Amino acid sequence: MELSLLLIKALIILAVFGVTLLIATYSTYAERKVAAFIQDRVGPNRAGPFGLAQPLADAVKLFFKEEFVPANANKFLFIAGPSLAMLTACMSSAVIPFGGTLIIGGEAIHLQAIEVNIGILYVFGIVALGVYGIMIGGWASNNKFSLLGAIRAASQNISYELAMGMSIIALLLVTGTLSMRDIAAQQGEELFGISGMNWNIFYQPLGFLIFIVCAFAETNRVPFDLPECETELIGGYHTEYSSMGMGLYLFAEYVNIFVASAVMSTLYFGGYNFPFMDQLGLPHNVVTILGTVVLFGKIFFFIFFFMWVRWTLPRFRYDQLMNLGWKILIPLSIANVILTGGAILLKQEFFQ
Amino acid sequence: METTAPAQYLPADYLPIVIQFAAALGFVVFSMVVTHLIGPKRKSQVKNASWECGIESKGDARTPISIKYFLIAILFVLFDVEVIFLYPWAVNFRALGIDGFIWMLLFMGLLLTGFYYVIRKGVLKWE
Amino acid sequence: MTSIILLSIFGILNLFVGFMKSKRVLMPVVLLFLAVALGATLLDWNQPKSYFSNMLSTDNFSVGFTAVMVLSTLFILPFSRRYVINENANLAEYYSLLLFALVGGIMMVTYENLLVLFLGIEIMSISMYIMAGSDKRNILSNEASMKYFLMGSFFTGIILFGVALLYGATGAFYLTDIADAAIRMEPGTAPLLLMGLLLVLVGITFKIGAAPFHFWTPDVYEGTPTVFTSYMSTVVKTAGIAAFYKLMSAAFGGVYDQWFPTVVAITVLTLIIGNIGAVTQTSMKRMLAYSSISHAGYLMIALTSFNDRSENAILFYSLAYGVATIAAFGVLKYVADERGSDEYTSFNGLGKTNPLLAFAMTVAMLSLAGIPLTGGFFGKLFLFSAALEKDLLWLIVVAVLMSAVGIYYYFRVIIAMYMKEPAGDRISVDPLATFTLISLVVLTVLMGVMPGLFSNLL
Amino acid sequence: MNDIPEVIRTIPLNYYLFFSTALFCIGIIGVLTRRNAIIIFMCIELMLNSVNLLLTAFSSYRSDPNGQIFVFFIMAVAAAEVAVGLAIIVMIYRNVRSTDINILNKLKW
Amino acid sequence: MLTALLILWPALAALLVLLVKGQGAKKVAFGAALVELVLGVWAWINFAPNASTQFLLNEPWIADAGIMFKVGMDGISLLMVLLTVFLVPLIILSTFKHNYEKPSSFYALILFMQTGLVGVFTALDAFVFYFFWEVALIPIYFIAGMWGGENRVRVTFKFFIYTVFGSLFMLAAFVYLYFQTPGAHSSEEVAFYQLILDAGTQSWLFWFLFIAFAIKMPVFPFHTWQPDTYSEAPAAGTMLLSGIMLKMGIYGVLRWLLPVVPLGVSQWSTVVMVLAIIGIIYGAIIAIRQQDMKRLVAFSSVSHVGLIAAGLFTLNEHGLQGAMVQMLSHGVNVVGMFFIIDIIQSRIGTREIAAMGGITQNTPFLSVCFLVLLLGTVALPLTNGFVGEFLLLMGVYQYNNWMGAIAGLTIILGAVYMLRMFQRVMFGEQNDITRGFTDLTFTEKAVLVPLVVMVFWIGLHPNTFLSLSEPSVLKLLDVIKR
Repeated sequence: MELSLLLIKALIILAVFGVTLLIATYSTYAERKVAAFIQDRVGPNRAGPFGLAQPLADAVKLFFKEEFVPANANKFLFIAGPSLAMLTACMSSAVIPFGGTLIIGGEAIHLQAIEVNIGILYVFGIVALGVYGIMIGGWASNNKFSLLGAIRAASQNISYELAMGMSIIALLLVTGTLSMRDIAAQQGEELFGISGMNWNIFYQPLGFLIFIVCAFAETNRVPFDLPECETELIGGYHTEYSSMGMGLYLFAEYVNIFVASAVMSTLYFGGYNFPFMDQLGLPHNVVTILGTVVLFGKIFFFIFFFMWVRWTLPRFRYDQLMNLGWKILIPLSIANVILTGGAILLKQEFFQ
Repeated sequence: METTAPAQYLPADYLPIVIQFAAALGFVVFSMVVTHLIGPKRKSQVKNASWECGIESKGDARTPISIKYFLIAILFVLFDVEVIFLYPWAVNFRALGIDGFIWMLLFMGLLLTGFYYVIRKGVLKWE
Repeated sequence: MTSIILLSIFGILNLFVGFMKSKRVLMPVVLLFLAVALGATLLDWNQPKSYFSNMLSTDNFSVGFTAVMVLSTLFILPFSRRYVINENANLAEYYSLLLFALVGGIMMVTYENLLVLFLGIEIMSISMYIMAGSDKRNILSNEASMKYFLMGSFFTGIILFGVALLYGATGAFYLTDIADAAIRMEPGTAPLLLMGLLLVLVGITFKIGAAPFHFWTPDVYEGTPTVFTSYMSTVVKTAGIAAFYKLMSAAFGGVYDQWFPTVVAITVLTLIIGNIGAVTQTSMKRMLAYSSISHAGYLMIALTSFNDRSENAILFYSLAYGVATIAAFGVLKYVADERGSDEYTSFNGLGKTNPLLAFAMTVAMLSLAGIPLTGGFFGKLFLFSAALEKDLLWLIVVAVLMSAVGIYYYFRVIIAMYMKEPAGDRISVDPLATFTLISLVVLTVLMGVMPGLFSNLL
Repeated sequence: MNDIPEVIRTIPLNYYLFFSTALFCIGIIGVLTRRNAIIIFMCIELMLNSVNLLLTAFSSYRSDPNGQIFVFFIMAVAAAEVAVGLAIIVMIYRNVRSTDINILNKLKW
Repeated sequence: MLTALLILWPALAALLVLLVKGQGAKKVAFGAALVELVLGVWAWINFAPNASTQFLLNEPWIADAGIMFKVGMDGISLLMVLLTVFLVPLIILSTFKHNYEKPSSFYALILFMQTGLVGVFTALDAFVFYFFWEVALIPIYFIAGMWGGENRVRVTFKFFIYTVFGSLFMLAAFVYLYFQTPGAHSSEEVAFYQLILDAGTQSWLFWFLFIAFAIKMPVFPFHTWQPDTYSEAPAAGTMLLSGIMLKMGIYGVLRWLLPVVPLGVSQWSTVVMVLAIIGIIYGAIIAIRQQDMKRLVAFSSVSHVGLIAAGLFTLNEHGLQGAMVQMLSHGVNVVGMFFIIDIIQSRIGTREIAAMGGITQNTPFLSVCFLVLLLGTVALPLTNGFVGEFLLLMGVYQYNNWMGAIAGLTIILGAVYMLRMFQRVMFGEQNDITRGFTDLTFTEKAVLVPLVVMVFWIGLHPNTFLSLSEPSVLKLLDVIKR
């Protein structure tokens, strides 16, 4: 790879990274605003216009707080925990295609930081690592609540990962590739004569449902936030954390929400494709930029959806959570795989 | 299947991942170091005790926990690996055709049998 | 092949049978399963076939060893009756594991591809790890399980590395392809090949409990609940040695000269360590463990001689050894359960209190010691004749000397049973176990009187 | 996809061989010297993974998928082994509150 | 068929006896042994006095390996079988006064052993021979081990290890020989006889085979198990061991050593002769010093067997025929002696020579029988011992004058220890222990009378038996000298 290409890549990566952080930062703000909206309050409005500088204020506050390590905690792991959580959260956004190609000077540039042929697996692998951050942090605190929270987080994450993987498999049956870019591109094809409408959600509604439930569980969001449920476990795995340790955990959660939203948009909701995209007769680059805008629209919707659910639904009980994961989602996802496979074969046999 | 991805991946194609990693690591280290440097440090014994409902904490937190969690972990390991077998199958699904589907049905049948067994055995019963 | 599928299905079925209220149905059901599997196995007799693009093939060799293993399991089961009475035990699971282990064992004798061998070894071993620890509250059982597991997976790793090297050297996992490449022995790949062979050899040596990788055997055998110990020392060993023989003959028969010195060294070492080790034991169970090491040594004599007699000799010996060992462990189980110890002393006076148990044990010991009228004698005779045909006279001298040592420790039990005052009251034995013991004795004597029935099956 | 082996072949086979042998030896040494069951267990996994690596390398160099299929099976079996192994370790831990194998000396070697 | 019947009947009878509860077992066993005796006599009557092998049975046993279950009888075999079938009922009868624990096992084992013994004497295939060789061993091990004296465990175990150890070498030799046979291998006697092996091979084969037989006989220095075992075993066991089982070794040499490895024999016969003669003298001298009657007879047995062994290796007709007769005589005499010792022990509870005296005064019948058997043992003319020893000594003398002369000492030494024992035990003052000594009961007479009759029969008309074995012995010599 030439250096220039690498530089461009690096730029895109940094851009994506920056965007990720930015969105995550403002998600905290959005969360509070949404909560306020739903509860018919005003929400943050003092720092800056409409309280827009609130996230910055929060960040500064966290930076200046005392960094605190409990006496009988394992010091190294205690610090490693939140770091790892953040690290893994930040790693996964790179493979998501944020747009099609920009043609600049005859050179096609993909609006995607990294293209790997196993994109989904990459995301999956990195997300699965996220649980280590929580587990390590909770264990290192040497606090019973933290430990319980950590263990809950771990078993919850692994339980829902199975169903998630299975729903992805059903999707793979449809797409036949593991590359995010390919999947996104496929959805740009025509469906019923409308270009850019070949979204996977039409083929995989059940799969999507499973996926989104699992995504909630993986990000430890309400109604699956048992690892940190205040009423039972004080703060769960981050009970002992203060300052930036705490900050990173919270931050990682929002980054994960962003990534999950992006993945869902890309896999099921057409990614950067939008209806009639090829039929409007616009120049290629414009379509691409429009696509990117549309994609972010989808992502913001999902982020909003996450918050909406948070302030609407109550929390599960632990046995309910596990039952849902193991006894409902997994059989359902297997059924989904079989149905999908059968349908595809039927179509192949009789309609082609 | 038409593919837009390059037909050939060089090891260097994975280099951006390293860049991404470096960026993420840089961010994490930066924030941790900065907060360490600028935050105040005042230690005391009471403050350093672990916080459990505000009363004095008893004993060590490194106690054995319910066996259920281990069972879940072990089940996960098994099922996850079995799921991994499905990935290549899923990707090559169309090429394998009916035969592949039937074989995989058999595989999933076994998987489900095991799953059913686990449920009947009460492994997933949370009291 | 049919038996692999049948047993797998039966194993799974059995798990669900276990959900029934009464545990008493389990044993008859499993016995039925095994009988069906045995029938299915024997149907393949003289009908060589291969399956899954030649990865598995059934021929008389595999059918013979499969039958021996299924039969052994059939004989072992009745001794697990005590678990049936204990309603808390996870009986169905243990039975299923036995069946699964059997599947692994069968794969180990039907393989034509190293992948299947590996899978067979692992299916069998993993089941055995669990069974070793099946007495959950007993620290000895835990320890046995742990040791077996750590050592077992360690040596699995070694086998795998060997397989990988073989693959690197030959580009194949099929025995036939490896055999071709081994005969060519290209200078470029020869070191890889030989290294791979050595590593696989080391691994399998461990699995059959031969020296110098025998050290786990006594501990694991002692800690494991007796029923499963007898399974380990019969079925697992049979599968191991058959797989070993198949590997050496089908894949490396052409390079006999290369591996002969190693194998013969292992054989001699195993014979010596097994027999000498057994002499110093005071626990019957440990003695049987060492004896199983020594029998691995005897079986390997057939491997070192490697001629047309070897297969039959191994089969016959496996059967004779298996039958006798099961009887010995069966009696040991009753005695140890009743008298609370598996030392020799707990056998004292058994001849007076329980003539049948004592008699079965006597026949078993005679057979293991290789005294005529029992199957063990002809087993040894066939093994030795195979070796003598290859002019391995010195090996036979060692083996004969070691057999004489063997008599010493086998007879200690007999002496304790008949020539000491009783150490306890009469032990009650349920009818099924009695019947099994009688069958075992009859079979042993039958093999000892009319060996022609079994000696030329392959 | 056929071209992947060529790319991999830019690194000589011996490197893979040496590397996985080194990993394998590290694993062996770990098994032999460490006293904590879990660490021993991890060393065993390291050994298995070095085998996987080696098989994959050979497989790529020979353009023969069989080696990689073998890897698949090793992974699956290793998972089963992990499950059983962890269960055993947990079982022991609950009985003796330790995973140090030196505690396990009730049976003489 | 008759041979098979002879072999199988005791085994079947043993199973039958096992089913009998209580002391009734001894009667059933005795009946069975009598049936066997009738069978034996029947064989004798139908036997054609020539060198051929008769009553042949040849069935495939391990068919694929060319191993046949081949049994049959020539003169030598017949004699040994006759000895067996004659002695076993007497031995069973001799135990009637004892009430052993678990009688059914005891008598079943005796009958079972008879199967082994008859099998050994009739086997015409090496593996069949080995098979029965060990079959005969197991019952006697249990008889001695379970019903024996104080030290029985250690002693019988030593005995067992010794014999098995030896026989394993024999087995190895047989297997080796088996592979030397041409074509599809065979382990038949005839096939072995036809083998031409070089001297070096025969040399080690000789020792492999000889050790097994020598331990069984036993020849000095392989005898160390013998006195202990004899004295610890129950009376019946001792009689079986000394009366019949010991002959297995001699028979083995005759049948499976001399003709099979003649070169080896010629190479080593001097050494063996020397050993045998050392045994003669050694046994006799030790016997003189014994205080225990049973041990005394045991050592005398070493001495006598030494002479027989020496006779065997002379490889001339006198030696071999002498050995044949002496086997019979020794069987009869030693069983009688041990029985008398058993009677004495059961009456007064000791075997110490020093503790006895004056038994004759109450027991005319016993004294007479004892004396006759004793004289037979010391080879007085007109008794059976004389015929055998005379022929043997003649044979040894032919082989080597000096050896003959030394071996001749056996008669003198034998007379010394035997007569001394008789004198101390039977004559002299009665003491407290021997005062109440009663004479023989009916069953005891029933045992001793046939023995006494045999002593005279062989002594007066040895040809009855010599003529049976003569053709076979001559034929054997031909084979050896081929």
